[in-house]
Amino acid sequence: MSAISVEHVSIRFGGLVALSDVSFDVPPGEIFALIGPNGAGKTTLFNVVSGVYACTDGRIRFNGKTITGALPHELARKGLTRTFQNLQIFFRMSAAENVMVGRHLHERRNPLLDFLGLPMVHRQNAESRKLAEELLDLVGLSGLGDQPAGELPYGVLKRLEIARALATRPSVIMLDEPVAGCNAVETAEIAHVIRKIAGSGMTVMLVEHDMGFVMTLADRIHVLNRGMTLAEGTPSEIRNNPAVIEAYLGTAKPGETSRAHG
Amino acid sequence: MLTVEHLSSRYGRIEALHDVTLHVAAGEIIALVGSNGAGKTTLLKALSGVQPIVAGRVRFDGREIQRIAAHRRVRLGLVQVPEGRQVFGPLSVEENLLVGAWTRGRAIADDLARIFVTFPMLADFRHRAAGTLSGGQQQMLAIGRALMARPRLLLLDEPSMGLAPLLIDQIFAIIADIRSQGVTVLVVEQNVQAALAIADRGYVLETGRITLEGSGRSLICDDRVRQAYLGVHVDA
Amino acid sequence: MATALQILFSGLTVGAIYALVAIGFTLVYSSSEVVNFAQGEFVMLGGMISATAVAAGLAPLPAASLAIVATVVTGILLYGLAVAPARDASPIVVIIITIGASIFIRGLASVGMGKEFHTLPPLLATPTLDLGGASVQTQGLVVMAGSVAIVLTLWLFLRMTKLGRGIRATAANRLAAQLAGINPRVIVGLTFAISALIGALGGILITPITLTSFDVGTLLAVKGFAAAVLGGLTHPAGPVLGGLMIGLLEAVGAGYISSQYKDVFAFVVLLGVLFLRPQGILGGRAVERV
Amino acid sequence: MRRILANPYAPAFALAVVVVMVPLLVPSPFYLRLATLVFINALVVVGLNLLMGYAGQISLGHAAFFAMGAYASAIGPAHLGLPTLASMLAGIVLTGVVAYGVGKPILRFKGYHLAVATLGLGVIVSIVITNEIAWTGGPDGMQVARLWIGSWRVSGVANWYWVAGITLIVAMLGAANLLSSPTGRALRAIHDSEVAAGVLGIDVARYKLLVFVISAIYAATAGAFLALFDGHVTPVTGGILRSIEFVAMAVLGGLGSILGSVLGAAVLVVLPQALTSFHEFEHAILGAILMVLMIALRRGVIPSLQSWLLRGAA
Amino acid sequence: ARSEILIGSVLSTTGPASFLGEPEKQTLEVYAKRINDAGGVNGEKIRLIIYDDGSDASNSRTFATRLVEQDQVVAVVGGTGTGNSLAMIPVFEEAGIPFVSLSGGVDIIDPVRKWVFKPPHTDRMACAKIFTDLKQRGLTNAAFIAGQGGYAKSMVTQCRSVAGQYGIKILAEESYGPRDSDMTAQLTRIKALPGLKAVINADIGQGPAIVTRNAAQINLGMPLYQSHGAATQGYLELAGPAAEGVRLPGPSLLVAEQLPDSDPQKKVLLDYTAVIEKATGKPVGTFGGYAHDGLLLLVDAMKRAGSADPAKVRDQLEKTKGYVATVGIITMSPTDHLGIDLSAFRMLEVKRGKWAVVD
Ligand SMILES: Nc1ncnc2c1ncn2[C@@H]1O[C@H](COP(=O)(O)OP(=O)(O)OP(=O)(O)O)[C@@H](O)[C@H]1O
Ligand SMILES: Nc1ncnc2c1ncn2[C@@H]1O[C@H](COP(=O)(O)OP(=O)(O)OP(=O)(O)O)[C@@H](O)[C@H]1O
Ligand SMILES: [Mg+2]
Ligand SMILES: [Mg+2]
Repeated sequence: MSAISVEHVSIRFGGLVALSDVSFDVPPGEIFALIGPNGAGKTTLFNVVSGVYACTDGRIRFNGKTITGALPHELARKGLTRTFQNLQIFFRMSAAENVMVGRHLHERRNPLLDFLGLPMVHRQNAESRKLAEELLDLVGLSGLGDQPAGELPYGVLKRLEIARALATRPSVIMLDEPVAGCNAVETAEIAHVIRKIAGSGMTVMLVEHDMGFVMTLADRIHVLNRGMTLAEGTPSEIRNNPAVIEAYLGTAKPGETSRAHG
Repeated sequence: MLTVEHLSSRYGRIEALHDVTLHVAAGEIIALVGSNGAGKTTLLKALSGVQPIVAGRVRFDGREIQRIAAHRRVRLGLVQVPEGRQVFGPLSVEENLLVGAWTRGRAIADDLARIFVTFPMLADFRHRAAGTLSGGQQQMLAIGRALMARPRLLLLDEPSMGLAPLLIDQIFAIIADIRSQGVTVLVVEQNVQAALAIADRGYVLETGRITLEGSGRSLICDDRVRQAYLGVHVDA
Repeated sequence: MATALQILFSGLTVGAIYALVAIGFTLVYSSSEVVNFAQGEFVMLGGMISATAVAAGLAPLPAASLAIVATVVTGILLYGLAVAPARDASPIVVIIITIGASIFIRGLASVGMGKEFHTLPPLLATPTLDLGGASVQTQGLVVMAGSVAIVLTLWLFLRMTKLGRGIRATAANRLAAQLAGINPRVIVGLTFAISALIGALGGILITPITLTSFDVGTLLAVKGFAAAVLGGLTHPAGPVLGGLMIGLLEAVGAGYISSQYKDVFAFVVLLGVLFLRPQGILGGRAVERV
Repeated sequence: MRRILANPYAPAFALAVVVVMVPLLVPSPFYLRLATLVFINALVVVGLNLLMGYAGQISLGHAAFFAMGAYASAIGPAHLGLPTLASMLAGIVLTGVVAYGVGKPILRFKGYHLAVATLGLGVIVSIVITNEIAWTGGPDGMQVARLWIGSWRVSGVANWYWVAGITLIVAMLGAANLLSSPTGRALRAIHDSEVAAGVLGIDVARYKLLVFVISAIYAATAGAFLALFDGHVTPVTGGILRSIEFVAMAVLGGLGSILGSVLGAAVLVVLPQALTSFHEFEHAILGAILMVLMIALRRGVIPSLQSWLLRGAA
Repeated sequence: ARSEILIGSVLSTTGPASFLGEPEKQTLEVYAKRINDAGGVNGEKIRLIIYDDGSDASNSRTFATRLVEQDQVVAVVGGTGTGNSLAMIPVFEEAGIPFVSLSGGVDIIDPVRKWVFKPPHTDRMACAKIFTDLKQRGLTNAAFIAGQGGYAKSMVTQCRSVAGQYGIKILAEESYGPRDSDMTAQLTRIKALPGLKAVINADIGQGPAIVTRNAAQINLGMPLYQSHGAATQGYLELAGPAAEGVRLPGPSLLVAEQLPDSDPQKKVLLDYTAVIEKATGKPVGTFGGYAHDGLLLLVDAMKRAGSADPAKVRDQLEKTKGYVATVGIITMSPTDHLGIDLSAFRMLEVKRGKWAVVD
């Protein structure tokens, strides 16, 4: 059974058809990349799958169950979460607190007990905090836990979002341009993190324009163009697909101009 | 054209730039590289005037500008493409571009047409609200908007971020092109290889300090740069 | 039939008054995302200064001009001395500053011009007109015409002129506006001045109907604010539509349902409308993407 | 220094010290009455701050809840023959229920729309109070029976001083507890990004409703106290101006600062008393002070002072 | 002995009731000065401490406490709105301080409270006066249009409760909000009622003027009555020619000059008018008159008591007999802390822009 299946999904904004009849399946544990020119509809697809937008047509299934129209928090409860291309950081909180919010679903939360400030709440806070630090370590942000998130640079915030999403312990994580604004070294670090989480059985969907990154990481790639599917295949198939080269990659070989990779 | 001497800047208690000194000659392309949090954005913001500086001097065309308000620096020809695009969401694409030409007179129709030729996607969407554009489309708009001001020194903060590979090539081509039209460029890039390749000179910024400078070519070959920014493993 | 018509006119008259107050809100909002609660005091100053000047023997026209100039100066001072120094404060803080300003202005007005009610002569010589069996105050028609004219001018200004674009750009993203060479202080200060002008003009036009005193501003501001938000803060015609709707609903409520609960009726209906169009009746779709 | 400032319970302890000290330093019933009014207003503002400062949802209608608590305490004994204590508690619960019912639809609104919707709520409640004269006495208000808790007759300034003071301390402790808990983190997350909160599993609508109800309960409790303390209640209790005053207190003290809420209430309760000697200039000066304070301490008194102190300490 | 007699006052000089509170304050200040210039009371000067409650009853209570506890006044005159007075009463009762209220509500002196007195007409008296006039003119079907303030609501309630006694039927009670600027919708609705003979407007402030204008605008076609709340020069100016023919129950104060010389009040009224017009440049009105009466009643009682001792002053207040005030001639008793009757009101009509006595 597929972790995610997108079936004939379409969405319109006023007159603009942002997605038209897109279908694909993501098997569990796979790293599945979505690429395509700017404005192709990648983020929109993420928005539809994660419940931020409701699609005009089509159906989405998650582990076989239809989730079309479900709200983001319901999906999160089922094990699906994401990061954002336009950062959605909790700027008034520290980095660690951002990650702790990701633990929400796994915390015992009863407003009354919280109000009373029982010792168990404090114990749980300490535990969440510890887990948050571990996740910050994982994405390479050790020691930044107490920093107010509003004061962190852009690249750090991208990783913080990943740590925060991981804190929900998802079975599917969707990363929208996780290495935008990162140099080659930082990109490699993040690639390492993603490989690690995929290795633990998590399904990863990602959108990224860094072809070096995508080609080395993805198991399969789905290419969108103007809201429609252009191609799907393994990295080597995609790399050599003339339509993809024409619409997206350009003549230069990926990796050369876009980003150097050892 | 631009000289920066002993510049320091801070956010509250944290000093983000220490004693930064650099210069940009007219007609050059300068690349500024560094890791996340090195202070690249802070430096560009200090140059464009939206980030206060605590010490140091900034000279543009020989004139000290560190006390001049940000909006007046634009009139001098110092124009920044900010990090994170910062388009005017509710305004249409075309209006965004027109606002870019705020400091100029009426003869801007040609410039507008040129932007639309460079970025045909923007032409298609000229009447859409900029806030609804995709990330990459907004990035094009932000660059186009800055060009509308006819900069003499263009400060670019990660112009290739979020752009498709085809467009990244195009952006670097555009940078080379506008330089050939006499515009000086200071570009911050994480795409270090490409940036240094077109740059005349480059600076490396680490935790708020300039640690290295040199010609673009020499920096690409520098072991420290290769190891820290290009991810090339170098045996010591 | 005549009754319905009479109620319609009543609603339109009142609605036009709300609209006139509401327009001032949108302008400052459109440049700074701040709702200036001192807008009601601009309306008060327009009416009170004119009335006081007329009582002191000035002819109506010079009195009105004096009021307009004084109010615009107040608007500029409000921006320069209270809003601009708060620079990077969040909108809610600026709102509280404008509330402080409104208490301040009202306090000074009560000392300087007294606490009595005043009125002004209507603009036209015939105070009422018979229309289809109902009678309307000609001043009500003047107010309606005035608010439509102001809105049209404002709309053209914001959409069609470079300055108008600059105002909207500053509201959308102050930082980017600066980077485009716009001086946000001048822009926002300008909108304060223009909205003070609109407020004063409004105050002068409505005083023959509503009468005026030092404390008319508060409730007018509340109704005007509601009208502006319901109509759509981002659309220049929003306040007029919002104002007219509130006025009409109140009149229908008072004329047909219960005069005690007319405001409740108006509010409930309008909240219902908001549910259907959460961005305000005329407001554009919110453009907020992730 | 930093540790003290960062401790979430510091404000409640600070207040506890003040509550104990005031009667020793200024035993006059007038000052105690002022202090009691500060506590009562602060109770509303602490709740409002949870809603506005932490969850980022504005309300221009909290006086409506304040008035509901007040009038419930008055109407129960006067018209329904209920004991005062029972009707006060029933009133608080009822207000919570009303907040739940009203909040469910209107919390879908954001920003200024929410402001207008809550403003409408305030207008509606004050119109009902003004017009249902048979129940509420109309604009002139109604007498409120005394509160009996067992055989203790809670009346007079001295009693109410302690009741309001201790309740406020408890309310502040509760707020502090809430904030350093999953619930509090969820609220603060909603403030910064609803969509991010959503994809992390937070039921945004539910938490907004929760904090709305909590803040309404705070307000209703305070309203009941005011009515029982004064022995007389009028519709001004629920007016829009009162709602705006609460917001001003919260912003002045500092959104997102519990201690700020108390301070904001204190400033706006005490200042008018201090300004009476300016006679007719009283209001102009009040407005000027409000402006100057907000300009100088633009994040609110407490947060501004805090960052200033921290900077000094560093 | 103290060198000053401290008299406290809490008035609504801002907020919705400022229309009443402001003239009250001016009158108190002018008269305190006059009394002191004339040598004070029992050889001591009086000093007024006036607070503005912003028309909020909880504030009134705070200031009442302040007057008693901090300022230690010996007597209080004030309380603009009925709610404000009611909120303060327990403070003064408990402290044993005589309180002369300036509010209209009958609840203030009914039931009689030991320390509380009040000179103003009650609204019930105004109702009685209007209804008597209606009955005489044979206009027994009337409708109310009223504001939503305390004054208006209380008047309507009182009128409703006594209407039956005068054989008046109230066909409708319409209302309008505090700052409403057009009441034609309500008036149109009233006008359409079959058999309606008269409309009564109960309110203070700008409302009566607007109702009067709107009534003329839609050609109401039946007599319009205002309450004593509109008995001011300001009303005549704001309503303009539309006020022609409007009737209201007013104090003799407004028509002092038209009174026969034999009228016992005439001198007091003319004096008051002259003093206020000279000091403030503004015409006199009903509410300022209340403040005049309240302060002078207190002073009179102090003089008779020969002291400012609160208990003695209270006893003398209760013994006030035949005191000539602007509201009428006051005679208090242990069972009556109001002391005036219906004769204190006169039915006035607006004729050629001026008040004229009807009866
Ligand atoms: N809320 C919206 N309202 C209107 N148009 C929208 C909205 N969201 C997306 N669009 C439009 O849909 C199209 C697809 O946008 P999307 O953000 O999905 O692109 P993308 O593939 O993620 O591009 P990029 O690589 O530049 O991020 C664009 O043309 C965009 O303008
Ligand atoms: N608003 C802020 N408040 C406090 N500190 C800040 C703020 N913005 C940036 N900083 C700090 O200043 C330093 C430099 O940040 P800057 O954004 O200039 O880095 P950068 O080199 O542009 O990084 P990136 O590549 O991630 O964009 C960082 O340590 C960051 O934490
Ligand atoms: Mg995208
Ligand atoms: Mg940066």
